[in-house]
Amino acid sequence: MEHINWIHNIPFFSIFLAMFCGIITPLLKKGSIARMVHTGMLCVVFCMSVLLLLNVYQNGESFTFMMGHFPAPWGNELRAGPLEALMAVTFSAVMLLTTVGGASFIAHDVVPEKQNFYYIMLNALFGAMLALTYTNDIFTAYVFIEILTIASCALIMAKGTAQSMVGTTHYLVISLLGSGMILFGVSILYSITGQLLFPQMKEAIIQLVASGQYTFPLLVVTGFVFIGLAIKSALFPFHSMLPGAYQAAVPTSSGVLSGLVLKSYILLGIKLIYSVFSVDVMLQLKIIDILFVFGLAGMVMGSVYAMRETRMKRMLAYSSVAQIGYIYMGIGMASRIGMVAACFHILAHAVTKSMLFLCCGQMVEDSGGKEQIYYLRGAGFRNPLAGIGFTVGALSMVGVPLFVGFISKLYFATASVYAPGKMAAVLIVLGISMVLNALYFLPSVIAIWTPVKKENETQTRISVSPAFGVCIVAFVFLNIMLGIYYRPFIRIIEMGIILLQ
Amino acid sequence: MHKKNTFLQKLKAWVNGEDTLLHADEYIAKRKQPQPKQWLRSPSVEKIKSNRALYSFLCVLVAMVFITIMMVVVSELPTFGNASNPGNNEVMERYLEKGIEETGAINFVAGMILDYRAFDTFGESNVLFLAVICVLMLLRRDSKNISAAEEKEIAEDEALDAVDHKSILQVGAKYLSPVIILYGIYVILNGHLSPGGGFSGGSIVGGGLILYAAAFGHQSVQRFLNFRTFTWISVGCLLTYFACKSYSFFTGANHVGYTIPKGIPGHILSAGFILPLNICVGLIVACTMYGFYALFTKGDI
Amino acid sequence: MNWEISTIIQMLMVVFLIACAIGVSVTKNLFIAVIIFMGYSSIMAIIWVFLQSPDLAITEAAVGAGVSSVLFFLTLKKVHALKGTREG
Amino acid sequence: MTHLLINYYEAASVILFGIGFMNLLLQNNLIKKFIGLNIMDTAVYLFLAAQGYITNRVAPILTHGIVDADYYINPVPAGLVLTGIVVSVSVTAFSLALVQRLYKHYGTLNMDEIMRLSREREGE
Repeated sequence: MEHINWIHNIPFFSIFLAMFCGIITPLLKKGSIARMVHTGMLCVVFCMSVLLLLNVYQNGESFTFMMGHFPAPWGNELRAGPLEALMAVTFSAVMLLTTVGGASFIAHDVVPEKQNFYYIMLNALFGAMLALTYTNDIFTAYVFIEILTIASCALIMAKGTAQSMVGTTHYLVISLLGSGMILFGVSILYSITGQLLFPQMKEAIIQLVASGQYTFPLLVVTGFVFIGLAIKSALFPFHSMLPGAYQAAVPTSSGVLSGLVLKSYILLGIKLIYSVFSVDVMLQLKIIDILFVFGLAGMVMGSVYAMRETRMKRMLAYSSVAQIGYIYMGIGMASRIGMVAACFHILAHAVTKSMLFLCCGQMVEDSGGKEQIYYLRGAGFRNPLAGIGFTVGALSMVGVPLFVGFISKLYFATASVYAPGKMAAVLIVLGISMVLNALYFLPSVIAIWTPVKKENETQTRISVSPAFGVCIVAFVFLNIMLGIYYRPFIRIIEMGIILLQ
Repeated sequence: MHKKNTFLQKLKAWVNGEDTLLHADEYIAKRKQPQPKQWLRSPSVEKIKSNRALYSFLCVLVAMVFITIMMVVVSELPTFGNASNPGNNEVMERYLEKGIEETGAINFVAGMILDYRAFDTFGESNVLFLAVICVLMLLRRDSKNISAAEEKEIAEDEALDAVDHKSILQVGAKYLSPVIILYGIYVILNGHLSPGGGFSGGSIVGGGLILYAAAFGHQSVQRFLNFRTFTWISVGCLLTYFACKSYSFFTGANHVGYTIPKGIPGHILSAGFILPLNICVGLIVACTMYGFYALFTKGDI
Repeated sequence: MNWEISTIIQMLMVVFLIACAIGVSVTKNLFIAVIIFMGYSSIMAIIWVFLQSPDLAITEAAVGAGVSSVLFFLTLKKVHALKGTREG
Repeated sequence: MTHLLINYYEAASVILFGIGFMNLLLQNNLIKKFIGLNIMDTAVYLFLAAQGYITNRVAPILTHGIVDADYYINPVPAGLVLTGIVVSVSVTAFSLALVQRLYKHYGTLNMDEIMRLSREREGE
């Protein structure tokens, strides 16, 4: 059967492999075996995704994959192109480094008999993220959004403390509100277009706009879907769920949730903009400008909130709010280069924030479980590796050249030139936001490298697990590599976006 | 002048570590005292919530605005029950006209969710599986989820159960639960022929099990459904589902041979994979529903 | 707009649904709220029969009015909000 | 206005969604919050199911051997709602388990109270 194109099967294989590992994990007796299965799955998916990426990039193509025996308007469909493949590579790589590096936190914080449940959730979460990345059907997207919601709540509550329960409840209520909005949007969209698959929907919407039918419902629908996605991805006015949840969760969960889960919703949003609503319609409906304004507000307000915070994990959570603001600002510029910058920032933030959460978790653990920045003084000397990781992450977030954060900010600034009428706002807010970033990240970096002269400080260096060390080194390497050798990635993203249209 | 260099002071405090202060709490309390940036403090959600009346008013306002906007939308939407609405298009026509020959199911909804759009349904059964795992994580007894008071309560409840004869419930359950379970099995097995299917039938079976457990105690159900069998049934069924669907997706997408006999439409043994899938879903759902009940009452299956 | 008897019945049911929803929001007693919600689900099941979706009707009757109410009641018992068990 | 009367299912579902939304935001009690969430979900399902209905047609199950798309209603929304109901019962079970766990830790169902207690404990 030489006519089977195995490369085209990769999206299907990766989603189903992740789901399969999730399903069989309850049968495994020990958490350590579950961890090995999870790690193995991530490695396999990573290799497959790299293969897929190389292939689609060389051929410059995107393809659809029929899920079942029935072609597009009747059956489900997956779609893969350079952008999707790149995101799958990023998701699997960051997830691999985060869960392997954070394995000691899982072993420490989660009760032993429930550790394999935690790995079920990680597997399902990963499968759902891949499905959201590859899907070409809006209702499938909704179902997998729900899986993602449940799995992320489970990751937050896995610690089992009272505080984590409160964080989970808050997170659950707000995410369910978001899912409700998305579902309502999907149903109205179905009622006016009669389709569920992206390409058919796009045709129907273009026809509706051309004929001037259902203009107001279309506006409301777009608003609903994007407000729902904004709630789920914690865009500025809807960010209240993040700090409590990330503070109370296992550091590994915080890293995965902040670095990847929020991004997969945004990626879905980008796919919707290009392959369902199309940029012209979005511009005509002004929704994209609203996203732009909220993105700008988030950039400033997230940083302001972060400055007022004395606890490090909450500070990082608010910093995520600011970074999400950056991404929405890029989307809001509605130009191709703005979108490229936004996608590159997804990469940059995923690589950086997961590392920051891991290092922060390690330093907090070494400093006796207290996370006020005051107690973290000298943490860099107690655990140099975590300290270096945190410093690199912070510098990258601030936008120091050589690190990946600088490149995305550079591209945002470049993109603003091509966005008439938005240039001044982008540049001013970008400047303010970078200064604010520096104002809260640098003091904490200085704090962790301040020697403590206390007499009762008998703690010596704490031995780090080798896995953590390897992962932090890999993260730092990735950060610097992406900061220097970024052109191919930009090219891949650009090609992906062109193919998406 | 004092107000202007607060930030510098803060930075200095951080760098120097303020060793004069012995306790961090004092230090933090002191650091929080000067609040020069009052204008930056946007009304946080907690603050609005503390002002209950304002918060309620805002919520009602938001909901009213929402309802008004949506009413306008509804008044522009396609007419209810009209045959020429956008939703009634070629997609629906194929499901209805070719459904029987392509899926073999005479219940078109079953054919649609288990064959045409089976990926969604696969996701859906995973949601259910994840939910029961979440409830297990939350409610199963472990070192972090145990309290003396609750142990006492459960012991009391069990003691009460032992003394209480619950005659009406037991007589009712004795005759009703087999009938309910039988009906559930009927609904599962006829999923492709009549309304129902794996999910509804499974929850009916689950309801029957719950009634039985409520009347005769958990021990009576535990004889045939303990945690081990629960895991094996759920995982086994989900894996069967997974295998069937991977086979059908793989063969479908790569256009290689797919030879599942469809049978004669209308017969019980027909419709290819739909019957086994319904049975799998039914078993999972029945176990899950009973599992929810058991975990909610005594924290174990 | 034809005012057939079935249309009027359906409209009455819809009004009943809204009344139930408001009732849930106003009542102070959790037990009553759950009972009203149970009624809401049962009416929803009947509405689905009117909308020619028997699959949904069976599912809603088994899940909405059956299992999920049981779950709500069990939770009420656990949080000591049921009279006649333990009151917190 | 008359269109609203004709589309009465959609209009009602919008009102129900609004009520559920208000319950979710306004109610302090967690159980009522989650009932509100359920109402919100069922409202969307009602909306979706109403899209599939066509006057004077029958349920999508083969009757009298008639294979004709003009004889049955649209089966797509029914399938989507079926999926949705499963999702919402899963979420309900999960959230109720969460409520029990919160009650065990804090002894109350009032969300504001829980937030306050959690902040106090954290401050210690």
